[in-house]
Amino acid sequence: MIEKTYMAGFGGQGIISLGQMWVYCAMKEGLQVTFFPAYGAEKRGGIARASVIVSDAEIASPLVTKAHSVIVMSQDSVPIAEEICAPGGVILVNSSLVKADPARPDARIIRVPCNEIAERIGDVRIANMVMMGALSQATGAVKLDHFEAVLKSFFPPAKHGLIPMNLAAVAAGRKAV
Amino acid sequence: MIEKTYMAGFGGQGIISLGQMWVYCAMKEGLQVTFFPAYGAEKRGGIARASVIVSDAEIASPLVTKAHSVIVMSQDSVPIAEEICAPGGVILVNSSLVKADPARPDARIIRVPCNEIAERIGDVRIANMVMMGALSQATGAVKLDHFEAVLKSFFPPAKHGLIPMNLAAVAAGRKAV
Amino acid sequence: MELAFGHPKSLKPIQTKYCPGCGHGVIHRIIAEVIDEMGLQTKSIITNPVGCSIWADLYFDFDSVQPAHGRTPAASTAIKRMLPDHLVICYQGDLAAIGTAEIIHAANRGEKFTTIFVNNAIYGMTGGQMAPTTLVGQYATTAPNGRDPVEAGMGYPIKVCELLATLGGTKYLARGAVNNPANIKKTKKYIRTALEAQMRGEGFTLVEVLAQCPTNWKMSPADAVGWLEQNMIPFYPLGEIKNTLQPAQTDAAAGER
Amino acid sequence: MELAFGHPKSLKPIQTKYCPGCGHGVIHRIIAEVIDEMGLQTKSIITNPVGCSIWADLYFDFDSVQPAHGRTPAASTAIKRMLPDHLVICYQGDLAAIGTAEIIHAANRGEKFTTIFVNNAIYGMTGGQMAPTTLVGQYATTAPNGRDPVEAGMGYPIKVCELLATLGGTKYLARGAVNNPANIKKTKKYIRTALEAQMRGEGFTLVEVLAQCPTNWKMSPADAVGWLEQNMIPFYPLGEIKNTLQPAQTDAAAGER
Amino acid sequence: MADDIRLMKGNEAIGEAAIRAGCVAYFGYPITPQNELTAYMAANMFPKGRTFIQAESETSAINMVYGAAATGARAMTSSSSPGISLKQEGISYLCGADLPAVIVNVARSGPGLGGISPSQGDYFQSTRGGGHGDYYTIVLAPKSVQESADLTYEAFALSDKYRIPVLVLADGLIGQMMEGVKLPAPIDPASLPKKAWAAGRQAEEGRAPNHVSSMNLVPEELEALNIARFKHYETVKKELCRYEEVQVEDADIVLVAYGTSARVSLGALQAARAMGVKVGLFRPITLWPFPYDRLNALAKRGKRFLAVEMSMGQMVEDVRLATNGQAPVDFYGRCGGMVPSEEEVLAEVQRLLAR
Amino acid sequence: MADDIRLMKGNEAIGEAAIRAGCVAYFGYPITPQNELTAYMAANMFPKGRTFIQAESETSAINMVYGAAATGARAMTSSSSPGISLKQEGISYLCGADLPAVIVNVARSGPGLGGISPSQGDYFQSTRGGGHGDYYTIVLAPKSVQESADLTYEAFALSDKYRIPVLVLADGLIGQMMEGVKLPAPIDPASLPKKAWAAGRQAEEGRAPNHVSSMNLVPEELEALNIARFKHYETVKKELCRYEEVQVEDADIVLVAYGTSARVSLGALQAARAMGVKVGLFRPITLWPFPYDRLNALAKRGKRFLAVEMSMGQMVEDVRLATNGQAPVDFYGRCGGMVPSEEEVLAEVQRLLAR
Amino acid sequence: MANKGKPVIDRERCKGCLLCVRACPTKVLGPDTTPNSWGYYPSSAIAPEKCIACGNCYQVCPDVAITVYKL
Amino acid sequence: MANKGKPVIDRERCKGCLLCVRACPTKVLGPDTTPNSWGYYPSSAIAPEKCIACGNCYQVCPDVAITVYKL
Ligand SMILES: Cc1ncc(C[n+]2csc(CCOP(=O)(O)OP(=O)(O)O)c2C)c(N)n1
Ligand SMILES: Cc1ncc(C[n+]2csc(CCOP(=O)(O)OP(=O)(O)O)c2C)c(N)n1
Ligand code: SF4
Ligand code: SF4
Ligand code: SF4
Ligand code: SF4
Ligand code: SF4
Ligand code: SF4
Ligand SMILES: [Mg+2]
Ligand SMILES: [Mg+2]
Repeated sequence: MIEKTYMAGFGGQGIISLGQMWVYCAMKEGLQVTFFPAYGAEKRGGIARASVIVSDAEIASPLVTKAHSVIVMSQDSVPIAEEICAPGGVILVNSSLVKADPARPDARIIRVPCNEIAERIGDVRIANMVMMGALSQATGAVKLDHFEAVLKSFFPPAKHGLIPMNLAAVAAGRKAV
Repeated sequence: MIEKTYMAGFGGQGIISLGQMWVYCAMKEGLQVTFFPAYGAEKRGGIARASVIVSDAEIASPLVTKAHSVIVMSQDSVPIAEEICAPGGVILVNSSLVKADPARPDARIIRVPCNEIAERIGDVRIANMVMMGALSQATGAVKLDHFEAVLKSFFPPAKHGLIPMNLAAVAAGRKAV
Repeated sequence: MELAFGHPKSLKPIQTKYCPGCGHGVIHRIIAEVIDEMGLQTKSIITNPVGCSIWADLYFDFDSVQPAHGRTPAASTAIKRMLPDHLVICYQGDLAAIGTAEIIHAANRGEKFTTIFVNNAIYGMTGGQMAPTTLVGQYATTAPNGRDPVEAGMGYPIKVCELLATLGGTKYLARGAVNNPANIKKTKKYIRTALEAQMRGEGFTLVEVLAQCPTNWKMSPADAVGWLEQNMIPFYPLGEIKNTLQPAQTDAAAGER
Repeated sequence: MELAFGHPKSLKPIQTKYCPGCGHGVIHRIIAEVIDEMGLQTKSIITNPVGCSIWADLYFDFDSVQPAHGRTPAASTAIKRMLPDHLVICYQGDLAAIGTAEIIHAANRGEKFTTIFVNNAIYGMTGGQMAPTTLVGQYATTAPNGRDPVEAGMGYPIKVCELLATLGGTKYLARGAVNNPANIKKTKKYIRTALEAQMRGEGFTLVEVLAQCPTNWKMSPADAVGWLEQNMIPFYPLGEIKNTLQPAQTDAAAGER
Repeated sequence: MADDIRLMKGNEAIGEAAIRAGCVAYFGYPITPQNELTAYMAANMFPKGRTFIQAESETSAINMVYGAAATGARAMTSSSSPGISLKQEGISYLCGADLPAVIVNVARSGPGLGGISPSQGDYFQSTRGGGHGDYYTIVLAPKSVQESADLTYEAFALSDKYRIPVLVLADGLIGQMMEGVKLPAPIDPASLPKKAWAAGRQAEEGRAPNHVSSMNLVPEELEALNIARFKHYETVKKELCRYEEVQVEDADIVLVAYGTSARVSLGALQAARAMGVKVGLFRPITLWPFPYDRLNALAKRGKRFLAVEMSMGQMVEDVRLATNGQAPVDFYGRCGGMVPSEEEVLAEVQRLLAR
Repeated sequence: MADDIRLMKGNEAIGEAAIRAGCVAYFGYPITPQNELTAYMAANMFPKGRTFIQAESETSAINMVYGAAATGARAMTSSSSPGISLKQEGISYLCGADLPAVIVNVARSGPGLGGISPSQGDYFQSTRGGGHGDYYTIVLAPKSVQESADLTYEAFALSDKYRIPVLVLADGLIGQMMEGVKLPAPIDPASLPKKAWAAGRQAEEGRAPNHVSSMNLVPEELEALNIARFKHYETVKKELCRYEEVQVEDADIVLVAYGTSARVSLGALQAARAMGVKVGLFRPITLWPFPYDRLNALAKRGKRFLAVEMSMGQMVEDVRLATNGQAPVDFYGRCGGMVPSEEEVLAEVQRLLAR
Repeated sequence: MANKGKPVIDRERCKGCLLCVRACPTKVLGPDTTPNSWGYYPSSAIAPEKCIACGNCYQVCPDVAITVYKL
Repeated sequence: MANKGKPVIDRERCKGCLLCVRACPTKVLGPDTTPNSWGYYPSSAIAPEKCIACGNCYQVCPDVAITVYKL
C-alpha cells in the first residue's frame, strides 16, 4: 500500500498541520511516512502546499508528482490539482471556497464543505481536520485510530480542551464523503 | 647563450638590488631575463636569495636549480652554493665575510673581498655592486655597458651623486676577478 | 476635491509581499516621497538587502542593486564612488551583525551614500531569529527564553547610531520610528536631511527607523505598534543622534515641509 | 648578587624573529610576567594572530591556537567557552579591520577572554600597509601620500577602546604604550587587571598597547619610539578608557606590585 | 515497535543527533532552509549546559568552531549554500590544522542569493575543497531524515577518528521534510577520550605545550605535512568509502544519484522494474571519498550510467572519472530549486535505452 | 627594440595592465605575495581620478567589486589564496547576477594559513566554483610577467563581452618574479561602450529601471536562468578555449602544465630533447574553459600524458576527464610552496618512459 | 481643523492591518465585513462624514492603500 | 636611589636596537664595537659602575636580553 497525497491551499488554512497530523497518525499505525511542505517566500498569505506519502514499504521519492489523492482547499489550487492527480485518483475539494471543480473527468471528485462544517462544529480553523476525516474515508490509507492520542501528545495539556472539537471535525469529514 | 645565476646572502646585503640591476642591464643589452627573489618571512635579517637568468632565447623555468654561476655573500650561504652550482660552474665568494670556501673542487672559485673593496671606495653598502662587476667579468653574460644609464633611470635625480661610486664599484669588482 | 495625500511616483502602485502591518511599507513610502520631492527618481539607486526588503526592487521605481547579506554598505560604497552624482540609498536590516565591519568602515571612510537602517529588532525574512537589536528578554527562535545577555551570553542590543557616532566619517545619524503619524513625519524629515546632505557630498549619513514586524513578534499589527512604543522607543532614543552637517543647510533642511 | 629583573618563565629564552626594536617583544614579556605572577602558565592559552605575532607560539611557553586573520576573537570566544577556568589571551594586531565584526560582537557578548591589541599603526607582517589605526598623514604602502581621510576617502584612524566602550558587554578597556619604563609598567598593570578580571569571569576585557614598528615606519628603533610619543600618544589617549569592574577587586589589582 | 520512532524534520533530526553524539558547541547563523536546526540547538543546548552561539556571521561561526575544536570539543556549525561559501577559508584552516569538526550544509539553489529551494549545486564546493589549498573533507550525503540523524551522529566519531572535518551535505528537501526517525543513543561528552593534541588542560595532562596551527612558512616542511595528510587520506579512502546499491547486478542502466535525487531515482527504478525495464541504482553515501573503485568495476562489467542530480552536472564528473571511458555516462539534472520527478527520470532512462 | 620593454614584477605588471585596460575601480586588502599589486594600485589609481579602496576585508572588497560592476564600471580585486576563499560568496553572486569583474589570485601554499610561497593548490577552487551553486568563471593562467599583463588586460574585455567574471590565476612566483614586459595600449575608460543592463544613468539613457540581482525565488524561473547561463557557457567554451603546444606532434609523452609549472616543464622538455627524448608540452591558458577537446584528440592519437603541478594533483583530473581513459595519465607534483625543478620533471619523464 | 476630507481606500491593496483605524483621530475608519480577493478584510470609511483630512491614515498605512482628498 | 646594580646583556639575544641605551638614566650602556653572530652590534655596559639597578633597560628591551642584578 502506498498513498501519495498532494495538499494545496493558501497560508493560514492549516495545510501544514493537516499533512503533519496525517503522517503522525499513519506512523502510529505502523506505516512509513514522508511529509514535504512548500510555501511561498512571503511570510503571510501565499501558497501552502505539501507532498504527503504513507506506505507500508520504504518510500522512494518524497515528492508527489502523481498523486493518488489531492486535497484542494482554495480556488487557486484547482489548476495544480488538475495537473497532479494520477489517472483515476481522488480529488477532495473544499467546496466552501472552491466554486469551480477541477476538470478531471477521470478522477473521483469529492466535495466537502469544510468551512461550513467546521463553523458548525464551532471554529472555522478546524476546516483542515474536517478534510482529514474526508481523506481517511475516501482513501482508507490512514485509519486515524490514534488521532486522539496524537492530539494529546501534540497539544500542551492546557489545550486538551480542544481535542473533542477536532475529533468531531474528523468524524464529520468522514461522514461528508 | 643562457646564464643562470644563483645569488645568496642575508637580508640587508643588497642581494635583491644586485639581481635587479643585473637583469636590468641585461635587458638593455637585448637579452631576455628573469629575476625571482626569495626571502625568509622575517622582516629583518634572515636569508635573501635570488634566481637570476639572462638569455638570448626564451627562458623556460625562472627557478635556478643548477646554476652556471653562484654568488655567495655570506658564510651561511656556502652550503646552498655547494649544492646548486652546476658542474664546472663558477662560484663568486665575498671573501670579506666568507672564511671557508665552498667545497666544490670542480667549480671555479673566485674570491672577491667585496666589503673591503666597497669600504675602500667609500661605502660598504656597495659591496653588492662590486660583486656585480666581478660576475660580469667572470661570466661575460652581461657586459654592463648600460649600467650608468640604468642607474640614472633607477635613482631619483637627487641621488645621481651616488652614480660614480657605483660605477667605481663595478669596475673594481671586474678587476678583482 | 483636491488631492491631499496620495501615492508617490517613485513607488510602484502594486501590492507588496510584506505582511499586513509591516513597517517596511511606510518606510518605502516616505523614501519615495522624499525622492519625488527632490526630483531624483531617475538618478536614484537603491541597494535592496537580503531580508524581507529583498523585495524592494519590485516596488521602488528606479534602479536597484541586490548585494550579498550584510554587504550592502560595501556595495553602496562602490556604487556611490562610481556614480557620485547619483542618490544612493543603502536600505538595510542586517547591518549590525554580518554587516558590522562593512557599515563601520563605510561610516569611518565617510562614504557619501545614505543608509536607511530598518530596525525591527528581529530577523524577519528568516522567520524570527535574534537580531543584534533584539531587546533584552525579547523572544526569538534562537533566543527561546528571551534574549539573555549575561547568563546565555547573547550580547546586548546594539545601538547602531550611538556606535557609529564615535567615528570620524559620520556626519548625520538619526533615529526615527513609524509608529504614529508624528514620528513618521519626523522620520521623513531625517531622511530628507540625510539625502540632501548626501547630494551635497557631506559624508556618511544614516537614518535608523524603528519598525514593527507583527509576524515575527507574533502580534497583531496594532499590538506590534504598541509594543514598539512601549519597549523599543524607550531603549532606542529617537532624534538626531549626531548632526555635524554644515549649519546653514541643516537649518534649511530642517524646515517643515 | 640578587636578581632584580630577569626573564619570565612563561616566555622561552630564545631569539625572536621580530625586528630589532619591535614593540611586540616587550608586550610578550609583560604578559609572561603577569602569567608567572598569577601562577597560570599551564592554564593559559594564547591565540596568535596572523601578523608579525604569528610567531607568538614559538615564544610563549604554553598552549596556543592560531586562527584565521582577524578571527581571533571568534576563536577565543569558543576557546574560553569550552575552557572557562583557563586564562585565554587573544593577542591581536588586526582587530579593527577584517576582525571588526568579530571583536565588536565578542565584546558585546561580554566574552570572558582578554584581548591584547597591539596597535602599531601599520600592517607589519605584510610590509607596511595602512592599518585601521594608521594616523592621518602617516605613510603606508597603500597610502603612498599619507593617510588621507577626506580627499582619498581612506577613513579616520579608529580608536578601538572608545568604539568598544559603547557596548554593554565591555567591562575593562585600557590603553597603554611600551615607549618607556613608566608606561610599560602601567601597561603591565592594565594587563594584570584585565587578566584577573577574566579569571573572576567579569566580562570582556581588552588592553590596547601602542607599539613601535621601526621597520615599516622606516625609522631607527629610537626614532620610532620618539615618533610614537609625539604622534600616537597624543591621538590615542593612554589610561583606563572604561572600567566597570567590581570596585573592591579593582582596587586590589590596582595596587602596585 | 513504532513507539520510539519520532516524526521529525530533517533539520531537527540533525540537531538532536548532534546532541546525542556529544556535540558540546554549536555556532550558527540563521539562513533558510536550515533555520529549524539553529533553532533546535538554541532550544536544546543551553539547558544541557552546552554552548550555543548565534554568531555575528557564518565566517565567525566557522572560526568559533575552529576555536572550540582546537580545545578538543565536539563542535559543529550549520548553514546553507551562501553561508557555506563564507566558511571556505575557515574550512581550509580546519583542514590545515587537522581539526575535527562537523559542518552541515542544507543546500539551496544558487548561484548568488538564488532561491531557498532544494539543490545539489554545491557538490563541487563540497568535494573539491571550495577553499584554498590541497585538502579534502569527508562528505556524507544523507537521503532521508533517518540517515540525516545517523550520518550526523557518526560524523562526529569519524571526524575525531581521522582528524578531518566532516561535511554533512543535505538539501532543503531533506532539511524541511518530515519522516519517522529512530534516534541513536546519547553519548555523554565527558566520557569521550581526551585528545592529546588539543589546547588546554596542560596542567592536568602534564605535557609540553600544544600548538594548534595551520601555518608553516618553510616550504619543505609544509610540503611534508601535506604529503603526510594525503597519505592519511588514502587510509580514509580505503576504510570509509560507502555506497548503497539497488538491483545493479542485472541492470542495463545504473542510475547514479545521492541524497534527494537518489530517492527520486529509486522511485524511477521501481516504476521501470514494474515495466520490466532493468534499471539499477548506485547511491554514493560518502561523496568524499567517492566510491570510484566500485563504479569502475561496474563500468568494466559493461554497465551504462545515468547520473541524476539537482544541478547542472557536478557529481557526473566523478562518475566519469570513475568509469574512465569504459562505459557511457549520461546526465540528467534539474536545478534552481527544481526537484526531478520519478516520471522525468524514467522517461530519460527510456530515451537512453532506446537510443 | 628593447626600449619600450619595462622590467617589472608580475604583480606590478598586472596592476599596470589593469589600469591600461580601463579599470576604474580597484578594491583590495593586503596579503602576501600580492602586496605589490595593491600598492601599485594605491599609487596609481588615485592620481588618475580612479577609485582605489583598501577594503576592511577581502569579503568587503569583493562586494565593492560587485557594487562597482553593477554600475557598469570595469572593476577589479586581487588577493592570494586565503583571501580568495573569503571572496567565494561574492564570486557566486557576481556570477548569479551576470556581472563582469576581474579577480586576481596570486596563489600561495595552503591549506589554512599555510605559507607564502608559490602554489597551484587553488585549481579546484578556481575552475569548479569554490562558491555555492552552478556557475563557472573564466580562468586565465599566465606563465610569465608578459602574459600576466596581456591576460589581465584581455580579462576585462572578455569579462565585459561575456558578462562572466574572469579569474586571473597566477602564483607567488609569477607575482614576485621580474621580467621584461611590453605593455598594451591604454584604453580611455570613457571610450568604453555603456552597458545597457547596468544600474545608474537612467535619466540619460531614458530607460526603464535596471535591477541587478542574483535572486529568484521561483524555482522554474531560476532554473531557466541557470540553463540559459549554461547555454551561454557553451558559446564561451567554443570561442575561448586557449592553449599552447610545444613539440607535441612527435612526442612520446606530453607534459600538461600551466603557469609556473609549465615554465619548468618547458625546461624539462628542452633538456629531454637535448638528450633525444621526445617530450612535448601542452599548456592550457584558459583553465576554464579547459581545452578538453584538443587533449582528447591527442589522447586518441596515442599520446601519454604527465600532468605537472604545484599541488597534490588537481588539474590532472581535468586531464583525465579529457583523455577519458584513452591514454595513460600520470601526475607529478610538488606542494607547500615548493616549485619543481626541471631536473625532477625530467627524471619523472624518464622513469615513466622506462616503465 | 475645520477641514473636511475624504479617505479613499484601495480595497485590493489593503491588507486589513487596521493601523489606519488606530491612527484616525475621528474614528472615520473600521474593518469591512467582506474580504477582498486576497482574503483580507480591508479598512473602510464607516463614518466618512467625520473625516478632517488630517492624513493620519495615509501616514501609517504600510500599503499606501489610502488616498485622502480635501473636500 | 643609592642602589647599585649590574646589567648583564645576552650578546647573542640582543639585536642592537639600543632602546636600552635610550632608557638608561645613568648612561651605563652603549653599543658594542664587535657584532654578534647574527651581525648585530649588541648593547654593552660601557660604564657599569654607574648602574643603579633601576631596571629601565630591562623594561624596554624587546628581546629580554638584559638581566639586572642588585649588588
Ligand atoms: C550569507 C547569508 N547568511 C544568511 C542569510 C539568511 N538571511 C536572509 S535575510 C536574513 C536576516 C533578515 O533580517 P533583517 O536583515 O533584520 O531584515 P528583515 O527581514 O527583518 O527586514 C538572513 C539572516 C543569507 N541570505 N545569506
Ligand atoms: C584572509 C587574510 N587576509 C590577509 C592576510 C594577510 N595578512 C597577514 S598579517 C596581516 C596584517 C598584519 O598586521 P597587524 O595585524 O597589524 O599585525 P602586525 O604585523 O602589525 O603585528 C595581513 C593583512 C591573511 N593572512 N589572511
Ligand atoms: S516578516 Fe516582519 S519584516 Fe518581514 S514582511 Fe512580515 S512583518 Fe515585515
Ligand atoms: S615588521 Fe614591525 S611589527 Fe613586524 S616584527 Fe618588524 S618591527 Fe615588529
Ligand atoms: S484623513 Fe484623518 S480623519 Fe480622515 S480618515 Fe484619515 S485619519 Fe481619519
Ligand atoms: S493601514 Fe492600509 S493596509 Fe492597513 S487596514 Fe488601513 S488601509 Fe488597509
Ligand atoms: S638597571 Fe638602570 S641604571 Fe642599570 S643599566 Fe639598566 S637602565 Fe641603566
Ligand atoms: S634593548 Fe635589548 S635588544 Fe635592544 S640593544 Fe638593548 S639589550 Fe639589545
Ligand atoms: Mg530585521
Ligand atoms: Mg599592526
